[in-house]
Amino acid sequence: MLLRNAKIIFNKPVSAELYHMGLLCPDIAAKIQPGQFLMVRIQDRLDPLLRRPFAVHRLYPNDPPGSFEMLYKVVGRGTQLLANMQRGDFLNLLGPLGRGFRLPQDKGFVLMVAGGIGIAPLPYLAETLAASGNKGPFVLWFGGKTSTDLVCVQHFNDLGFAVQLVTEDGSEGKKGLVTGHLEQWLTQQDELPKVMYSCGPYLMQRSVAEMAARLGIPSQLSMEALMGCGVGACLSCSLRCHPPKGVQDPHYANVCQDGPVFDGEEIFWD
Amino acid sequence: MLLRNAKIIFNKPVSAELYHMGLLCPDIAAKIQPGQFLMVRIQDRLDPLLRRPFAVHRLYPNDPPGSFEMLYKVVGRGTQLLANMQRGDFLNLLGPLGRGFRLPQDKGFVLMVAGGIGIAPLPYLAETLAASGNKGPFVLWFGGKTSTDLVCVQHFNDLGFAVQLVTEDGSEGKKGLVTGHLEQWLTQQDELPKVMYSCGPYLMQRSVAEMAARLGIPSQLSMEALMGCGVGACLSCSLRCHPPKGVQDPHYANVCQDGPVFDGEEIFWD
Amino acid sequence: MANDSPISLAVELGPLRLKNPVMVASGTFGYGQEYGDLVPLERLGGVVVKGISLEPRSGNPPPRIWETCGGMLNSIGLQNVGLRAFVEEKLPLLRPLQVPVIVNLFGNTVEDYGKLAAALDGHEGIDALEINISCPNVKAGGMAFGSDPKMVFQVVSAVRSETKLPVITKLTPNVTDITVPAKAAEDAGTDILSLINTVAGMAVDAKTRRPRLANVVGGLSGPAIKPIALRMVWQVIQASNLPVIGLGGIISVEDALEFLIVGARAVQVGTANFVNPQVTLEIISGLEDYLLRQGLKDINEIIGTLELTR
Amino acid sequence: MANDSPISLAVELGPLRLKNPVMVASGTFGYGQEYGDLVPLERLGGVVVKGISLEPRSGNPPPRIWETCGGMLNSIGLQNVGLRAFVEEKLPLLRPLQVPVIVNLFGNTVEDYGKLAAALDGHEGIDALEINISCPNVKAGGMAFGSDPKMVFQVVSAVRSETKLPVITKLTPNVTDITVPAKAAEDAGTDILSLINTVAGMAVDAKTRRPRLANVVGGLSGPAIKPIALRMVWQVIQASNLPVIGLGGIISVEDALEFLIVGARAVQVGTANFVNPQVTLEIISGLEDYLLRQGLKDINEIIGTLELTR
Ligand SMILES: Cc1cc2nc3c(=O)[nH]c(=O)nc-3n(C[C@H](O)[C@H](O)[C@H](O)COP(=O)(O)OP(=O)(O)OC[C@H]3O[C@@H](n4cnc5c(N)ncnc54)[C@H](O)[C@@H]3O)c2cc1C
Ligand SMILES: Cc1cc2nc3c(=O)[nH]c(=O)nc-3n(C[C@H](O)[C@H](O)[C@H](O)COP(=O)(O)OP(=O)(O)OC[C@H]3O[C@@H](n4cnc5c(N)ncnc54)[C@H](O)[C@@H]3O)c2cc1C
Ligand SMILES: Cc1cc2nc3c(=O)[nH]c(=O)nc-3n(C[C@H](O)[C@H](O)[C@H](O)COP(=O)(O)O)c2cc1C
Ligand SMILES: Cc1cc2nc3c(=O)[nH]c(=O)nc-3n(C[C@H](O)[C@H](O)[C@H](O)COP(=O)(O)O)c2cc1C
Ligand code: FES
Ligand code: FES
Repeated sequence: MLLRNAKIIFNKPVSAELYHMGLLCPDIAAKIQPGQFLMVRIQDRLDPLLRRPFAVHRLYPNDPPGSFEMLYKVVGRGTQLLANMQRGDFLNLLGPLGRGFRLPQDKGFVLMVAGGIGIAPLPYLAETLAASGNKGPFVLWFGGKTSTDLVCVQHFNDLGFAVQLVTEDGSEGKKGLVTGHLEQWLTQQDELPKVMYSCGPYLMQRSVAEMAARLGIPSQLSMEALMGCGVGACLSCSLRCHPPKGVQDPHYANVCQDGPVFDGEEIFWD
Repeated sequence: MLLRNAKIIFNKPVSAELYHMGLLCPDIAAKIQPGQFLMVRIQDRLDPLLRRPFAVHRLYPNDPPGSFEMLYKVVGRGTQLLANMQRGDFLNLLGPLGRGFRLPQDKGFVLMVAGGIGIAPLPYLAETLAASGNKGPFVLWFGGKTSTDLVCVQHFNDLGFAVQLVTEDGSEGKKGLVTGHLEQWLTQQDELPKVMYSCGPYLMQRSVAEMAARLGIPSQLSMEALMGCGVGACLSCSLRCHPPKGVQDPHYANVCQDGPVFDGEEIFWD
Repeated sequence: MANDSPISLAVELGPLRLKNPVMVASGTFGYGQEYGDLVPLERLGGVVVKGISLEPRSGNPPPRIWETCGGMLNSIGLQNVGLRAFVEEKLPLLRPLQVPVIVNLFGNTVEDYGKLAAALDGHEGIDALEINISCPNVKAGGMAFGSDPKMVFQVVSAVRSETKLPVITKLTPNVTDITVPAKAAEDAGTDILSLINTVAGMAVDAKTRRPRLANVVGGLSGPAIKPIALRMVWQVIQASNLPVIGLGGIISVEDALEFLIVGARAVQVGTANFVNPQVTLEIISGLEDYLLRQGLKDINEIIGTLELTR
Repeated sequence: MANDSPISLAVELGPLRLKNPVMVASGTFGYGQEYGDLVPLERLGGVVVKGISLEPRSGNPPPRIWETCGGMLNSIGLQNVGLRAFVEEKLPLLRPLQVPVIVNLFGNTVEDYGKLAAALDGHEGIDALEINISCPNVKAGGMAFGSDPKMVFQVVSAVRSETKLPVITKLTPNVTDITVPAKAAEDAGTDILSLINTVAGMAVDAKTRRPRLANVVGGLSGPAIKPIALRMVWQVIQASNLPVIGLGGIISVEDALEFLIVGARAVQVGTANFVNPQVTLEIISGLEDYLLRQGLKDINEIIGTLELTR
C-alpha cells in the first residue's frame, strides 16, 4: 500500500458524463493488479472530506512509463471536482487496495459482463488476460442506458474480444437489459465460459451470479460500497456474505479488503 | 447592494505575499465608492464557508470598461485559494458595502497614512481625490515591515503625491514605525492637513487618530473586523465606539455598515 | 414562480399559514431590511427577526465570530435594540409587507419573557412569537433555560399566558434528550416547536493561545451541524404531535428537503444567508423543481414521508 | 525526529507514559495492522484498537457510512471479532511493538464490562483499557450508558474492580452537561478521561426519501465536530483533576494544539486517518516545529496554557 501524489497527464470527456483521466505514478503503476482500486483524495480542502474509490481502467507501461488511466462518471461533488481538474494538477492516491480479479486457471473461453460505468476495471483485466497467453475466445457483454454509455468498445475489439452491446433505450445494439439477452445467448453456445467476470449495478451483478451458479461457471464480481478508509480499518464498506464456518450470521465482509472482487457464491444476495 | 459573478481578468503576484487581481464587473464598478468593500465568495464549496471582505484598490473605467483591481495579501486559507485562481475564473461578489471615505469639504492639503496591506483602499481614494479638482498638496506616509511591502508607490507619484516610506527593518525609506516619523514630520510643517485618511493595523490607526485629535485635524480610518454577513444582519463585526446620546455603554458599531471608515473620534480605543 | 403555477408550496404550521415553508432564521437576517432588494421579503415563507429583549443590549466584546470547518462560531451576546426601538423603528418597516413576521424574544428571567410577550401582543404586524430558550438564565447562575425542562415549562407558560399570538418555542440542542424540553414546551401550551439553535462550541488560536472568541464559548451553526439538527428534528417529530420548524445547517434545497421529509412542516435558513444571500430564493424554486421532477403538485405530499423499510 | 532531538514530546497521562501525545482513535485504525507500513506504529503515542465485546458482533447492515459537510456519519454497529479472536489473533501482532496498546471495550450490560476487564487484565501487551460508554444499554431499553451518570458510575466501577490496568473512560458528547458523567467516572475510579465520542446525527436521501444509514441514526465525526469537542474538553478540564485525552475532528497540528492548550494531555485522531493516513506522523512532527518556532523545548510547556485575559 502506497501513498503518492500522481500528476494528471490528461483529463478529457468521452461523453457528457464520462471522463478519461491519465495519471503518472510509476510506483503504483508497478504494483496494481486488475480489479484493485485506489482511494483518491480529490483536493486539499475538507469539502469533500473523504477519499473516493476508483479502479484502474488501463495501464500504460510505456506511454509515459508508469502511467495509467481511470474512467470515471460524474455523479456527485467529488467526481465533478475531478472533471474540473487540469493537466499538471496532482491527485493524492492511496493504493493499490483490495483483492482484484484472478485469471482463470484453464485457458479458453472468458466472458465479461459490464453495466454502465462497470466497464471501468475491465479493460485492464482484458489486457492482462490477452497478455497471459490465453487465446480466448473472449466475449464482452456490455449494457448501458443509452449509446453514449458504451465507451472503449474498440479497445476490446483490438484485444480480440467479440463485443455484444445492449442499451435500455435501444439506441445501440440490442434493446433491453444486458442480463436478459446474455442468458438467452449463453444457452445457445456450444461451450460454456471458464469464468464470468462482471462489474455493474447490484441487480445486474446478482443476475450474473445466479446465472453463473445455474450454469456451474465460477463468477468473479467487482462490487461497490460506500467507503471510509479503503484499507479495512473502519468496517464501513460491508457486503453481506455467507458466513464461513464458525463465523456468526449475518456476516459482513469488507468490500475494500475482502473485495472488491468476490466470487459469486460468497455473496448473500438480498 | 448587488450580487454578481465577476470574471478574473488577471491575478498576479507583486511580492511573495501580495497579489493584484483584476475583476470585470461593470455593475459593481459603476457603483462602488472609495473605502467601500466587497464580500467575496472564493468558491462554490463549503470550505472555506464564509465570504471574505476586500476593498477596491483601483478602478479602471476603461481598461476594460467596468473593471477594477483588488490588492490582497495571502494570510490564510481563503487568500491562498484566491492566489491559486486563474484568469477566466469567476468570483461571486456582494457589494458595494459599507460607508466609504468622504472627500474633504475644503480643497487643499490631504494626508494619507498606510500600514502594510492597509495601502489597499487608498489608491482608489487618491484617484478620486485627484479627479475632484483638489490640487493638493497630497502626501502619503507608507510604512511596512520591509521594502517588498511598499507597493504601488509609483502610482501615487503619478497622481501628484509626495510619498514618504518607512520600514521596520530599514530596508527602504526611514527605519522604524510610520507613526513615529509622521508625528515628527507633521510638527515641522507650516500648514496642517485638512484631513488624515488612514488604513492599517489597529495600533497604527490608534496613533493616527490620537495624533489627529491632538492637532485638531479630522481623521477617517478604515477599520477591520471579522465579518459574517457584511451587511449589518449578524452583528459579528463589532468595533467599540463612544455611544451616541441615549445609547447604552459599551456601544458596538458594525464595521460592515457603520464603517469600515470611521471618524477617529467615534472609536473607543482600548 | 408564476402565481398560476400548478405547484403549491403552501403549508400550515399550527395556526400559521405560510405561502412556502422557507423562512430566515433569527439573528442571521437582522430586522429584515439588511439584505435590501436582494431578497424580496414577500417571497419568503416568513421572517424571524433578531432576538429582542426588554431593554437594549450591547452584546459581547469582539471578536464575536470565528469560521470553523463547515460552520461558524458566534457569540454576539444577544445584542439588540430592545423592545421599544424594535416596535418604533423596525416593526413599521416590516408591517406593510406581505410576509409573516415572527419576533424572536428572550429574557434574563421568566418574568422578562412574560413581560415581553405582553408588550408585543398588542402590536399589529406581528404574526407569531418565537421564544429563544437557549440564553443563560441569570437567576439560575447562567445555566441556559432550555437545558432544564422545568424552566422551559415556566418560560413557555409565562409567554403563553400573556399572548394570543401563535407561540413557537425554539429548542437548544445542548441537551441529552431533545424530546424532554420539547414535551415541556408542549405541556406549557406552545403551538409550534422550532429546532435547533446553535451547538455550544469553542476554538483557540494556537499561535497566541487565546480563545478565538472574547466570550471563549460560542454557538456553532452552519452545514457542519446539519446531521445533528436533522436527527433532533426527527426525534421530536416522533415524540410530539406539534408542528415543527426544522433548522440547522440548511444551505441547499436537498438540505431543506431532508427536514421536510423527516416531518418538519417548515424550515429556517440561518448561516447560509451569509454565504449566499439569495439561498432562500434558490431553495424555494428548488422545491418547485423537485416536486415537478417527482411528479407531485403539493409540498405537503412530501412532508413526513421518510421511508424506513428497505 | 532524531533521538537526540532537543525537543521533548513525552507526556504523562496518569499512570501512562507516552513518547508523544498523538494516538489513533478506536474504530478508525482497525486492530493496528490495516495501514501497513504507511504508519510505523512505534512512532505513535499510542494505538487504541477497535472496540471489543465479549462475543463477536456482526454489526449493522449497510449502508453504514455517509459523508456530511466536514464530517461523516457512521453506524458500524460495533462490529468486532470478539474477545477471544482479539486476544488470539490481533494482540500477538501488537505485543512486540514499542507502542502503548489501549483496548477499547464495550458491553450490553454492566456485567459484560466487568467480565471483559477481568478477561483482558491478565494479558501481556495491553497498556490500558478504554471504556466506551456511548453504546446502548440493552437492559435500559437502548439508552446509552454514557448519558446516565449512575450508569457511568456502575460501568466504570465494574471495570475498575476487575483490572489493575490504567482505566480510561471515553465520554459521549450527547449530554446536557459533560462534567456530570466526567465526575461520575472520576468517582468510580477511572484514571483518565477521553472525549469526545461521536455526536448522534442523521442524513436522508431526498431522492429516495430513505435514511442514508440503514440504522437511520449514526455518529458524526470529523472536523465538523471539533468546536464541540474542544468546548467539552475545556469544560471537563475545569471541572476535574483527571488527565484528559482530547479528540474529535483533529486533522492538523493546529487542531491538536488547540486541545493541548486548553489542557488535554494527549489527543486521539480518528476520521482524519481516512483522509490522510499519515496525518498522525505529520501532527507529531508539526508539534516539534511548533515548539521550535515558539522557542520551547517541551510539549508540557504548552499543555493547559490557554490565555484568558485580553
Ligand atoms: C472499488 C470501487 C471502484 C470504483 N471504481 C470506479 C471507477 O473506476 N469509475 C467510476 O466512475 N466510479 C467508480 N466507483 C464509484 C465511485 O467511487 C463513485 O462514483 C464516487 O465515489 C462518487 O463520488 P462523488 O463525490 O462524485 O459522489 P457523491 O454522491 O457526492 O458522494 C457521496 C459519498 O458517497 C460515495 N459514493 C457515491 N457513489 C458511490 C459508489 N457508486 N461507490 C462507492 N461510493 C460511492 C462517495 O465516495 C462519497 O463518500 C468505484 C467504487 C468502488 C467501491
Ligand atoms: C472592510 C475590509 C476590507 C479589507 N480589504 C482588504 C484588502 O483590500 N486586501 C487584503 O489583503 N485584505 C483586506 N482585508 C482583510 C481580509 O479580509 C483578510 O485578510 C481575509 O479575510 C483573510 O482571509 P483568509 O481566509 O486568507 O484568512 P484566515 O485567517 O484563514 O481566515 C479566517 C477567518 O478570519 C477572517 N479574517 C482573517 N483576517 C482578517 C482580517 N484582517 N480582517 C477581516 N477578517 C479577517 C476571514 O475572513 C475568515 O473568516 C479587509 C478586511 C476588511 C474588514
Ligand atoms: C450570528 C448569529 C446570531 C444568532 N442570533 C440568534 C438570536 O438572536 N436568537 C435565536 O433564537 N437564534 C439566533 N441564532 C441561531 C440561528 O437562528 C439558528 O438557530 C442557528 O444558527 C442554526 O441554524 P443555521 O445553521 O442555519 O445558522 C443566531 C445565529 C447566528 C449565526
Ligand atoms: C468508523 C468509526 C468507528 C468507530 N468505532 C468506535 C469504537 O469502536 N469505539 C469507540 O469508543 N469509538 C469509536 N469511534 C469514535 C472515534 O474513536 C472518535 O471518538 C470519534 O470518531 C471522534 O473523533 P474524530 O472526529 O477524530 O473521528 C468510531 C468512529 C468512526 C468514525
Ligand atoms: S472502507 Fe474502511 S473497512 Fe472498508
Ligand atoms: S458582518 Fe454581519 S453585521 Fe457586520
